[in-house]
This record gives sequence, structure tokens and C-alpha cells, in this order.
Amino acid sequence: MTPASVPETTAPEAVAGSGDHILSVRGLTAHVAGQQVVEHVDLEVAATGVTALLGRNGVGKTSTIKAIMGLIGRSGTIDLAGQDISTLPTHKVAQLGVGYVPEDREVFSALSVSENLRIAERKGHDHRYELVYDLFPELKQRAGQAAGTLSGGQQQMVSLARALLNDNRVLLVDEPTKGLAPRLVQEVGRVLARAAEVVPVLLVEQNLQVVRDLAHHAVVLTGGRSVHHGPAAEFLGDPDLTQRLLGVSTGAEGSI
Amino acid sequence: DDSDADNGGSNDDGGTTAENAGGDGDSEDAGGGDPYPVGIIYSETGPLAAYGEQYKAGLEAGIDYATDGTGEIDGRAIEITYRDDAGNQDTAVAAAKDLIGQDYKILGGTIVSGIAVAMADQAEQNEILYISGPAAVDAITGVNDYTFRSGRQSLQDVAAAGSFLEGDANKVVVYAQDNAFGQGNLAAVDAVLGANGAEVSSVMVPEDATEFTPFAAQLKDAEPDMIFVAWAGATSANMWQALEQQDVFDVAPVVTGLGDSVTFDAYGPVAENISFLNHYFPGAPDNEVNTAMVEAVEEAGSTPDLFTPDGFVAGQMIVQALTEGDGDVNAMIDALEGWEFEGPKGTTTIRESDHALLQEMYTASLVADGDSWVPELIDTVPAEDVAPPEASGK
Amino acid sequence: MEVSDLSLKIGGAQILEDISFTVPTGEIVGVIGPNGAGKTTLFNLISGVMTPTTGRVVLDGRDVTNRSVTQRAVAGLGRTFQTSSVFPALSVEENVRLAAQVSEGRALSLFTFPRRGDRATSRARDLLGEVGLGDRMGFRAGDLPHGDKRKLEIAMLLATDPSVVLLDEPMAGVASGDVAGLTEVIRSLHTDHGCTVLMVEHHMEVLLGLVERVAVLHFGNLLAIDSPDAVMADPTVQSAYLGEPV
Amino acid sequence: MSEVILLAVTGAGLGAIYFLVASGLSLIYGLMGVLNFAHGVFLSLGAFLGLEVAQRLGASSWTGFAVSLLVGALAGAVFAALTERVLVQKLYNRHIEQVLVTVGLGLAAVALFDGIWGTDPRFPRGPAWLDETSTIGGANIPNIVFVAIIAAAAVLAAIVLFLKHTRYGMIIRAGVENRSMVTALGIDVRNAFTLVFTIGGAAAGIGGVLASHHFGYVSPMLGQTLLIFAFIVTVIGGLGSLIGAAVASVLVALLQQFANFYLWGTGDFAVVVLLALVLLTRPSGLMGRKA
Amino acid sequence: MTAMNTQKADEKVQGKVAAMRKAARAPQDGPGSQGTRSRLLALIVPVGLVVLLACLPLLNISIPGVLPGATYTPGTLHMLALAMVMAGVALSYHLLFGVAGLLSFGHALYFGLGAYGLGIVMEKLELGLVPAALVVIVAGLVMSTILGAVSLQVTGIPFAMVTLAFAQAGFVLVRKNPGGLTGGEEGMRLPTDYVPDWLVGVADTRNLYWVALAALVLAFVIVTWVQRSRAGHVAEAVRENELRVQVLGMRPFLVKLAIFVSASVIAAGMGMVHLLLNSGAVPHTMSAEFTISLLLMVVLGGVGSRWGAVAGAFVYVILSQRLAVLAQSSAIDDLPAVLAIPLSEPMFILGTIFILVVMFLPGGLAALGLRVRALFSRRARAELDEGTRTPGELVQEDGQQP
Ligand SMILES: Nc1ncnc2c1ncn2[C@@H]1O[C@H](COP(=O)(O)OP(=O)(O)OP(=O)(O)O)[C@@H](O)[C@H]1O
Ligand SMILES: Nc1ncnc2c1ncn2[C@@H]1O[C@H](COP(=O)(O)OP(=O)(O)OP(=O)(O)O)[C@@H](O)[C@H]1O
Ligand SMILES: [Mg+2]
Ligand SMILES: [Mg+2]
Repeated sequence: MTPASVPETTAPEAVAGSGDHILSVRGLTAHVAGQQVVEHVDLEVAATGVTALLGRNGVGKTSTIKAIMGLIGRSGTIDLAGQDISTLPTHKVAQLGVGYVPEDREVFSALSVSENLRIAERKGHDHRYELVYDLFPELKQRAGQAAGTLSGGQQQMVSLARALLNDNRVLLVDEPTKGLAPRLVQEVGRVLARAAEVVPVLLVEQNLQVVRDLAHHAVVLTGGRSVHHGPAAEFLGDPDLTQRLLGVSTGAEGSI
Repeated sequence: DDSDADNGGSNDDGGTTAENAGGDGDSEDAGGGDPYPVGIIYSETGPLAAYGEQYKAGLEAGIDYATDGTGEIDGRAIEITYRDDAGNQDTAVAAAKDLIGQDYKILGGTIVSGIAVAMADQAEQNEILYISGPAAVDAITGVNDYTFRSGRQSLQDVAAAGSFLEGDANKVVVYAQDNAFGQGNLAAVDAVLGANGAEVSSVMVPEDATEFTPFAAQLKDAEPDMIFVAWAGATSANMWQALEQQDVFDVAPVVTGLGDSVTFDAYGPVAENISFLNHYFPGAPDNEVNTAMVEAVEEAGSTPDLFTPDGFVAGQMIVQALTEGDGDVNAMIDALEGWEFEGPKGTTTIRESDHALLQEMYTASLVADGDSWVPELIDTVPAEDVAPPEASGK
Repeated sequence: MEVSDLSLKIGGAQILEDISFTVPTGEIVGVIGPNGAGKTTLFNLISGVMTPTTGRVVLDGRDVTNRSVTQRAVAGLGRTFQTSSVFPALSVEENVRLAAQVSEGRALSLFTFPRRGDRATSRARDLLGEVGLGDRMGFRAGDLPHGDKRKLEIAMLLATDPSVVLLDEPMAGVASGDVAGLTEVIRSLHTDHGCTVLMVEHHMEVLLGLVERVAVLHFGNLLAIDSPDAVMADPTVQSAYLGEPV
Repeated sequence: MSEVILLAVTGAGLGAIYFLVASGLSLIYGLMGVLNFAHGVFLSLGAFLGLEVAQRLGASSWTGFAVSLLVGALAGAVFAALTERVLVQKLYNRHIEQVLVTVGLGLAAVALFDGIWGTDPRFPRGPAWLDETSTIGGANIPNIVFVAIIAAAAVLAAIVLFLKHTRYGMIIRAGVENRSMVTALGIDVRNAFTLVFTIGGAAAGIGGVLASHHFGYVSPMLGQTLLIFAFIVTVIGGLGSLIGAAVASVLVALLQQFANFYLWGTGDFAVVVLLALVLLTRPSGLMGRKA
Repeated sequence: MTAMNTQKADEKVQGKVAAMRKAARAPQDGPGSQGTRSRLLALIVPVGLVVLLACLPLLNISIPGVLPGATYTPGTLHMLALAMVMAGVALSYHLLFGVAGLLSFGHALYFGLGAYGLGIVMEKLELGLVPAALVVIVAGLVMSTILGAVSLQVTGIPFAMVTLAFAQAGFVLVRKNPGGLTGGEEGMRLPTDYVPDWLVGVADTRNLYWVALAALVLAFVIVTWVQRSRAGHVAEAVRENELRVQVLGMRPFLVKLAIFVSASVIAAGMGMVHLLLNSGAVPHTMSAEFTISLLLMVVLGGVGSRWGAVAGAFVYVILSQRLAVLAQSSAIDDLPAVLAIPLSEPMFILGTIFILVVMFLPGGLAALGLRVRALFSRRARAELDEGTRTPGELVQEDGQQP
């Protein structure tokens, strides 16, 4: 399904045309606690590489991802490689190969690191422990520690590792660099880049540098609606647009 | 059956009863057809519901018997309102207050000793007649002018047990639960058998204990001449088994009160080794009233049992009080004090001084009958032999 | 504020080792270090949430090592948490008012009632205006978007009139568009409210723009505490923390 | 001496019964965070149905006894599974409501059993051997004590093995903490939760049948009476620790036994004092993981 | 200031979403909450209700099926007085559980203390009703302070269990009848010699009724007072996040203790009225079941709502009393056994109702009332939208602290 090699973190031109989407979302609405938090979102996740989902705080990025996972009440169509998953329960969505890295890491704090990984093992898949331990050697050292006592960054590693362990068709990754030290931000960026070689990623990210490095495509939300689609570089290169939609103007040189 | 439906009707809706009672108060002087309201507060539900059922069946038969089947006194019906106390003192007090508030002058019932004590209080505070049910507590004897009883009391149970004491055998050990019931029995044994020269000691088992084996062993080590067991409740089967397992029956005769028929199973295989004192079982007394009662109760679809006579006697007492006292409380008290009558347990007397109900008691044994057990009469202990000492005060 | 020889061991693992440094009154100091270096733990020790195995914490010349969390707070120590920590079921305004009534005294009184015009309430409203939440007073704090929760935390912090504040990653998860605004609020902590500030932050641009000195933690050890430039130039910091130059 | 032996061994038997009730409770509480007030009801139901079956098959035969144990376990398991599916599951992530629902179920079910089987106790009979005694150090120990101890040990071993050697234990612990994340990993966590209740219910059912022989009666209140001790044992033993519950069971039963006998019937008092002391010094119990 | 400007810009973009959100519940009497009209209303309704309740013994109103008789009859007054006593205790439990999030399984201890204590003090110290009541209140104060200080060392389920342990100890003690003080299993009788005549006897039930009403009003005022004081607000905050309160410089322990003691003293006070009303005290008043019935009332009524606690208690008492009557009726007897058996068990019906409320009516009766009012009033609708609180939100789980 995924080509062996994908141009790494470069040109957005590789992805276009509706046939190349692994996940496509149409007219998504979602509710939390009786309120509509996502009003109307259309988005497509390219079959390869990283698609970024951007927007300011509280516009509904996390909610969109949760809605795709079926973690909150939703309606609209969500098409995963030709199959509508908008009515499936969460575990079915996950079993179809959707990996999820939640915003607040959500590691199981009472379980040890290795248990956190073991629980993520999905039946009928190879489990890529070598890959995971190669990316995060620290997890091997801390295998027995309760995940709740890990530092924020270490927890983030566990959370990413859980998603990378299985052979997924798409990864939904919500703010993976939040609270990470700069070196680790780069590290995570590299991990995601490597992951994106084998599996398409929908990435929510506030760190625009990371977005710039990774994403081919960008979708921007405002007030629970998707208001912009287009190549990531093009979007980030437009200071007016970013000022309007993200409240920050990005110069062409990429400083934020 | 139809009497059941009547009762249902009157319980059904408190509102109706209240109106009736209101009407009653207004037209009391007019005499004639207005019914006499009588309130019975007993355990229809709750842990003692089975006793309540026996009591109620007896009561209905008793009223029927005493009014020659009319249920009326001089053309005025006796209208009984039943209230469930669920074995719960607060519920009983609430029901009593409700009924007293509706001008009920006669209340009866209850199986639970604690409730009987509370009801006696209410009777005195509000100056109404109260005829307690099967509750065995000695404390309501002589407690006040307004309180009577239609059953036996612990002192009579124990006195009956005394008839098992043979000649010089005189070391009695009471094996009882350490609660009001058990302590009451111990006190009674002390008062009755101790007074007759027996040396009384006790093995009191904490009420909450669930494992009786060690206590049974202790009982055996006490080397008694007679063992008096006072036990109530669900744990009795276990207790008897423990006595047997620790070979207590080899040491001395074991005496206890015979409960109602459902408890016969609880004794298990040791039943044959126990000497029972008994308040009542259908085959114990041999007299017309008892025969009539057994027939009436069976006809009504229930089975006479341990506390059926308590209800029956209550019925007789209510009819006597109303006939002689016509609803006036003091007159009714006068009518009952010292009254001697033929009850299901033979000649029965309400002692004037403290309202103790003097009646005969029985000793019995259980014999196997196929898969189950049936009681067999050993002896009848005359009423005067088991009369409790007169209670002071009143 | 001064800490000396702080160490913490949990079940054999040395999490912090002999940390000593002083922060003169009124200074802003940044704390950086790789994830898991012990920054949050350091804050927990200073604020009393955890007890050190050895070492002392001195606040305004007083040794508070054996004081409870509450006593340290009363002594003027305020902090925020790495993941926002507010009272989710209470309104935004009430969150701040609770904090404000502490500095006013009699916070736990059974005989004082919160009222529309009282000092704590008006102070809460002022502070909420200051951090830019003026129009969200009635919201349930738990429903605020992430960035606003961070602002709310700062408002609560301000309300307690702290002299020393510990900020644990105040910028984490804040949309890039809001970073500048929040930075100003933090700066004002220092300039307008005269607080001594110790802050953990991975957002280097923000940090470097604010602080006077930077402390570097690495594997539970204090590597350096120096001016930003000096620290940034340190090769160990480069490799352990920053990675390749940004 | 034989007195002490008698007290100790029968105390251990009582502890075994406590453990049988507490094991399921501890499992459910430890894994799902639900303090299950309906647990006593699982037990009573197991005891009642076990009794009904044994009476039909011949109460004094070993087959009757074995089948009654089986039926008891089954009844407890089915009722528990239904409870989880119909009530508890609907309230996931709302622990306090889950507890409240079990409180309601406890009340309602006891009342229902009252209606069905009446309030009078019923007296089960087992194989004659159970009523006999064996002599140890001069003390006559009722044989049922040994059966209870063996059953408790077997249940303990079975549950520990299950949790250690299957994925379920891990899934459940993770699910308690963050149910939605577990489903987001592709696991249908509902079945795992139901399974916990089912196992707990089965243990309670077995406990019910054995308790009815041990205490010599069955009544709708039997379960609720034992429940309070099971709570105490679970909490003293420590959140989620089965071994802790086992140790606490024996400890509590022995304390109760000795205090009742030597200290003027203060057994229950001693037990609640122990509970308070343990919790105040070690809030997470003797062997609980730190909360 | 820049923050403001950014916020403004931010607001424009987010306007849409922000508009969809509703305002959170304004603090009880907090600023900007309500107009004078509704404030007046908030005063008139309770006062009117109290006046109406006070007049009941003088009126002849019948509600068949609900009340056992007309409102002037002692039976009805007794039941209503009982309901008011329970409402008072439920209010105190609301303070513990609904406000401070303290799930206690031992609240009955203080109720029982009031009931038994008053009787014992009157009898043994030969004191009149009022001085004896004062002694008991002081005893309640001392005891709840000591036991509260001890049990508040732990939180969550351990707290529930420690309080249960203390209450069980009390329960065991009263059943053991130490020194013949408590009457053991059979309970203790009210020593009528020390009680004024106008509080004894069925004819005086209406006086008892007024005493119970006064006690309930007093309990309501105290609970409202505590809840609205700063300490009450802090208690709510403690319930949400204890560590945060500490970091702000407040001692959660003191607040929790204050709430615990207030609730316990109110319970003791209601226990004394209960003694008078029932002319006695029974061990049940100190049992875990009693505490559980309080929990039932509070949850039925709607956790976190004072009126809910009162309504829950009334519904509970009336249902438990009247269902027992219904159970005996021939209408039930005639049903087939599958229906007749469950329907003739009051606790079955109560338990079932309770389960249904927990599952389908998270805010209890209070939410139901709100829902009804929402049909007419916009304010109520807004309040409803904002969501009612469920019991689970109130109690901190053990491992909550970071
Ligand atoms: N439990 C909840 N109750 C009420 N409103 C909620 C809840 N959860 C989220 N919201 C609201 O839904 C909106 C969208 O939230 P969401 O978390 O999806 O935003 P986001 O874009 O991921 O923001 P951030 O960048 O801060 O993570 C926000 O306005 C938020 O306040
Ligand atoms: N209870 C504990 N048991 C074992 N190790 C612990 C415990 N608590 C913390 N640690 C370890 O201590 C180290 C320091 O954690 P801390 O949270 O202070 O890191 P941090 O510097 O704040 O990191 P981050 O930037 O990722 O938040 C980590 O390696 C963590 O795993
Ligand atoms: Mg988000
Ligand atoms: Mg940290």
C-alpha cells in the first residue's frame, strides 16, 4: 500500500489528486458534553508523508482527531482507504490500522513502560520492537519503571512508541513535541520523518519549525471549521495568511 | 380468605381508615353499628415475618371464636387495622402514633421485645390499652397499668426447663448469646433455678461471633449437670452442630426452647438428644379451645404453630375488654385484670398485680418422621408451677 | 531564594544530586535541561510537594525545608504546574478569587462571604483583565481551551501576591499566536509585580528573551548556571540539550 | 493448648471464607476501582441456588455437594456478568456512580430474595463427612474448615495465575486508568471488564455455598453480613492485592476469634480498630500499591 | 497591554466557537449572578414554604396515597416530622459529600450520638432537655473534631473506610449495652421525666412537628451559611484539586475539618430531635445502613443541591413508609407472583428507583425540577445546559495528585 521510499521532508507536489488519500473526512461535526466543538471539517490525509492540521488553541484540532478515532460523538463521513469508519467504535477504528498519539500522552501511569508497550501489541501484526528501541533506547533502560513516574518527555516517547509498534495504515499524532526539550523536538521530528516513510501521518503541531520540516500538506482550522487546505510550504510562506489564521506571521525564512 | 380481603381493604388506604375513625369519635355516644377500631402492629415483613403470620392467623381465629363467628359485639363489628412494623422499632412507634391519633383505644401485637417495650411506653403516655404479642421480654410484665400480654414470658420458659433438673443434679450452665435475649434468659435461670438451689453459671457467646466451636469446647470443660441453651436466629444450626462436634451431649442433658416448626431442621441430627421446653405446639394441649383453634386456623389455610395461641388469646382478650369495657380504657383494664378464661393452653389467668399471663407450659422431644421431625409431648407443666415471680412496680 | 545540596533518591535511583544555587531577589532565572533531567522534581522539592533526601531550601532568608506546601505558599512561594492545574468545576472568576482571598487573609473564614464588590473579587476581576481573560469570567475553568488555562493559572498565581514564583513550562501547548502575549504577562510578573521568577521552559526564544541567567540540569546534576549567552555556548549544553544548532 | 489450636484452626477456616468473599471484591475493586456493594448478593444467590440444586440431587451425596459448588459459582458468575453489562458498564469512568448503583442493587436484590425465599434461614446439609471432626493436637476440628481452606487456596492460585499469565490483567489495569486510550489501541475493553466481574462473581458464588455450610444456614442477609468483613479485609489487605487480601483475611479472622474468646466478645470491635489503625498508618493497606 | 490585544484578535477568530459555549454557573451569590427580582424570589419561596409547613398542623389537607391521613392527624404529622429530621441529616450529609466531596460511611455515628447522648445525659446527669442538649452538642463538637482530625489524614476510599470503622465501633458499643446505658439491641427509651410535657404523647405530636421543622430550618440556614462562606468555597476547591489549594497557601485540612465538624454537629442535633420524636433510640440509627440511606437521599435528590437533599429525604421517607402500606394491599396480592413478589418488597422498589436515578437522572430530583422549570424559564434552561453535577465529579480519587 505504501511505496518503499518517499521523498523525505521535501516537496509537497508529490501529493495531490483525490486518489492518493488514505483518509478523507467530509462534513465532520463532533460534540463534547453536549456542545458542538467541531462544526464542519473537511480534510484529507495524503497516502504518503505528513499532513499537518493547524490552528490556534481551542479551534478543535484535538477534537477532530478524537472524532476520527470515535472517542467523541461525531457525524459526517470518515473514509479510510475506501471504508467508511464514521460509525465504528473506537477499537474497531484502531484495529483497521489507525494509530493514535494523544495530546496529553495518556500513558498508563500505573503500568510499567514495558507493559505500556505490550498492551499496544495488536493481534495479527508484527511488533516492531527493534524499531522502537532503536528510536528510544531509554525505554529499554526504563522498562520496569511505572510510566506515571516518567518525565514528560519520556512519557511522550512511550506514547509515540505505542503507535509505532504496530503496522498501521495511518497515524494521528497530536502535538507530539509539546513540552519537549529542543534536542528532543528534533529527535521526535526525525522519528516522525522516519515513521512517515512507512506510514502516512496526520500531525497536529504548534511548533511551526517542525511543521515546516515535515509536512507536505496543511489543513487549517478556525472555530471548529476547516478554512484552508494547501501545500504546507505555501501556507507557511504566506505571512498574511498565517497572521490571519494562526495569529503569527511567518517570514519566508521560517522564523516564528 | 374473605377476612384477608377485608384487612387488605382497611390497610390499603390510610385515608379511608382515618375517616372511619373520625366518624367513630363523633358518634360514639350514638352506639349501635359503629365498629370498634383495633390496631395490630406486628411483623408482616422483616426477620420475624413468619412469627407474625402465626400470630395473625391465631388472632383472627381468636376473635372469631370469642364472638361466636360474628366478629361483632352487640352488633358492633371489631374492625382490625394491621400495620407492619417490619421488626423495626421506629416504624412501630410511627404506626402507633398514627393509630392513637385516630382515636384507637386498643393496640396489640408485636413479636419483637424492643418494640413491646416501646409500645408499652406509648400506651402509658397516651393512656390506651396495649396487649403485647409473642415478645417474651420480662420487662413489660408490671411495667404499667395499660400494658398486658397475650403470650408467655422468659421466666415461664425457664421455669419449665426446671422440670428437667433431676434430684441432686444442680450445676446448671447457661449457654446463650450475649444479647438482651440471652441475658434475659440467664437472669431468668438465675431467678428460677438459682432460687431452687441450683448453681448457675454461664458461657455467653458474643452476639457477633460466627464460629462457635471454641465456645462449645469451653462449655464441655465446665462439666455441667444440665445445660440450658438460649439461642435465637439463623446461627442456631451452626451452634448445635458445634455442640455435637465437641461432644457436649455426652456430658449432660441439654435443654432448650422448642421453636416453631421451620426451626426443627436447624437442630440437625442432634435433635433427638435435646430436651425441649415448649410454649406451644399443636399437639401439646388437649382441650376444646385448642381443637377449635387448630381447626379454624387450618380452615383459613394456615398451619398452627408456636405463636398461634398468642394471637388467639389476644383475640379473646380484645373481645373481653370490649364486651366489658365498651371502649373505655379504664373499664377495659378492669375487665382484663384478674380475668381467668379457657384458652388454647387450658385455663389461663391474667394476674391482677402485674398482668403476667399465667399459663401451662410443656416439655417435649423431637422424633424423626421420615425426612423431617415432629414434636412429641413429654409432660405438661401446670401454670402455677411456672408462674413468674410477681413483678414489683407497675 | 537559595537551595543548597538538594538531593533526592527514589528507590535507589538518584533523581537529583547536590543541587545548590542562589537566586537573588527580583531576578528571572530559566531552568533548562533534557526531558527527565529533574526540572519538575526540583520545583516539587522547592515548593514542598516532595521532600528531599538531603539539602535545604531557603526562602527570603528563612529555612523552609521542613515546612509544608501551604506554609511555603504563605511565605510567598507561588507555582504553576507542567500540566495545567485549575479547579475545573468552578468558574474562572472563582478560581482567581479563591487565590485572591489568601493574600487578603481569613481565606478559610466561616464568617466571611464572598460578595460582588469585595476586595478579593475585584482583585480577581482586575487580574483576569490583565492576563486577557476579562471576558471569560463566567466560564467553567475546565472548559477553557488549553492556552486560556495557562493564562488562568498565571492570574491565580498573581492573585496570591507571591514574591517567588516557579513556572513549569508555561508555554507548553500554547498556540504560537499566543506566545507573545503570554510572554508579556510573565515579563510583567517580574517588572510590575517584582517577583523573583524561576521558570522551566523548552521554548528557547521565549526563555532567552526573558531571563537573566539560565540553570542547566542534566541527569539530576546542575551543569551550569550562567548568563544565557555563556550557557548557550557551552558545548555540553549544545549536545545534551539543544542538539544541532537551531 | 487444644483451646488455642481450636481457635487458630477454626479461625483460619473463617479466614478462608472471608477470603473467598473478598477475593472477588478485591479483584473488582483493585482492577476496576469499584467498591462493589452488590457482592454479597452474588454470594447469597450462589448459596441459594446451590442449596436448591443440592436438595434436588440429594444433599448428603458428594455429587450433590460438588454440583452445588458448580451451580453456585455459575450463578454468581452470571449474575455478576449481567450486573457489569447492564449497570456498571453504562457508567464507565464514573466510579462513584458505579459504587452507588451497586449499593442500589444490593438493597433491591436482598429485598427480592426476601420475597422469593422468605426471610427465614434455610439449613443446608452436606455429605456427612463435612459435619464430622478430625483431631489435631487434642482439638476436634470440623472438617468443613479444611474444605474451606483448600478452596480458598485454590481460588487464590487460580486468580493469581490468571492475572499473571494472561493479557487481561494488564488490559484491565490500563482500562481503569484510561479506558478510551485502551480502546484507541484497538482493544475492546468491555469484555475484559465483564470478565473481571464474572470471575469475582464466581468466586463469591463458591464462597456462598461454602459459607452456607460453614455457618450452617442460608438467608438473604448472609451475603451482606459477610460483605462488611470482605470490605475490611480488602481494604486492610491493600488496594488490588489479592495476596494482601488473603493475609488480611486470616489476620482479621484470627483476631476476631481470639478477641471474642479471650477479650469478652470484643472481636468485631477489635477488627474495626485494626482497620482504622492500618488505614491511618498505611492508607494503601498492608500490601497495596501506593495509591 | 499586548496580551489584551492578542486576545482581541484571537477572539475574532474564535468568536464562532466562543458563542457556542455557555457561561458557567455563576457563584452562588457571586457578582453578576442574578437580578434583584430573582433574588427576592429566592427568598420568598423558602420563607413561604416554611410558613406553609408551619401551618400544616392547623389545616385539613388530605393527599391520599402519599400521606397516611389529613395533615392535622398525628400519624401524618409524625411522618412529616420524621421526613424533616431526615432532611436535616441529609443536608448535613450534603455538606460533607456534596460540598466537600468527603464520602463518609460513618455519618450515622453523630446522628446516633445525638439520639443516645441526649437520653443518657438527661437520665444520668438528671438534666433538663435544654441543658442536656447543650452538653450533647459540645460532646458532638469534641468528638467530631477528634475523630475528624484522625480520619482526615486519609482521603478517598480509605477515608470512607476509616469513618465506617469508627461508626461500626460505635454501633458495636451501643448494641453491647455498656453499663446498661444504651439498652443494647432493644434500644433506649426516652426518659420522659426530663422532657417537658408538651413534647410527650401523641396529642402533642404537632409540637414535635414544629420542633422538627425549626430544627430543619436551622440546619438549612447553617448549611447555607457554611456553604456560602469563604470556607465553603474553599471546600469546593479542595474537592476539585487539593494540591492546588495548598499551593495557593491554604490548608485544606482545616477546611475539611470545619465542614466535617459542622456536618457532624448538625447530625447530632437532628439525632436529638429524632429521640424525642420516636420516644427512643435504636442501634439502627448508628448503623452503616443508616449512613447508606443518607447517601441514597442525597443522590436521589441530586448531589450538590441543598434543596435536592431535602427533597430526596422527603421522597425517601414517604416512599419507604408508604410503599410498606402498598406492599400489603390486596391489589398487589392479586398480581401474579413474578410481579407480586418484587412489588411487595419496599426496599426492592426503592433500590430500583435509586438505580434508575443514578443511571438516567444524573442530577437527581433537583435536575428533574430544573428540567420542569426549564419549560417555563430561560434562566433555568441556561442552568440546565451548563450541566448538572454527578456524584462522581465530587469525590477525589485516591491517586489524583500529580
Ligand atoms: N470537555 C469539554 N467540555 C466543554 N468544552 C470542551 C471540552 N473539551 C473541549 N472543549 C472545547 O472544545 C473546543 C475545541 O477543543 P480542542 O481541544 O479540540 O482544541 P484544540 O484545537 O486541540 O486546542 P489546543 O491547541 O489548546 O489543544 C475548545 O473551545 C474547548 O474549550
Ligand atoms: N517516583 C519515581 N520513581 C522513579 N523515577 C522517578 C520518579 N519520579 C520521577 N522519576 C524520574 O526522575 C526524573 C526527573 O523527572 P522530572 O519530571 O523532574 O523531569 P523534567 O526535567 O521535569 O522533565 P520534562 O522536561 O520532560 O518534564 C525522570 O527520569 C523520572 O523518570
Ligand atoms: Mg489540542
Ligand atoms: Mg517536567
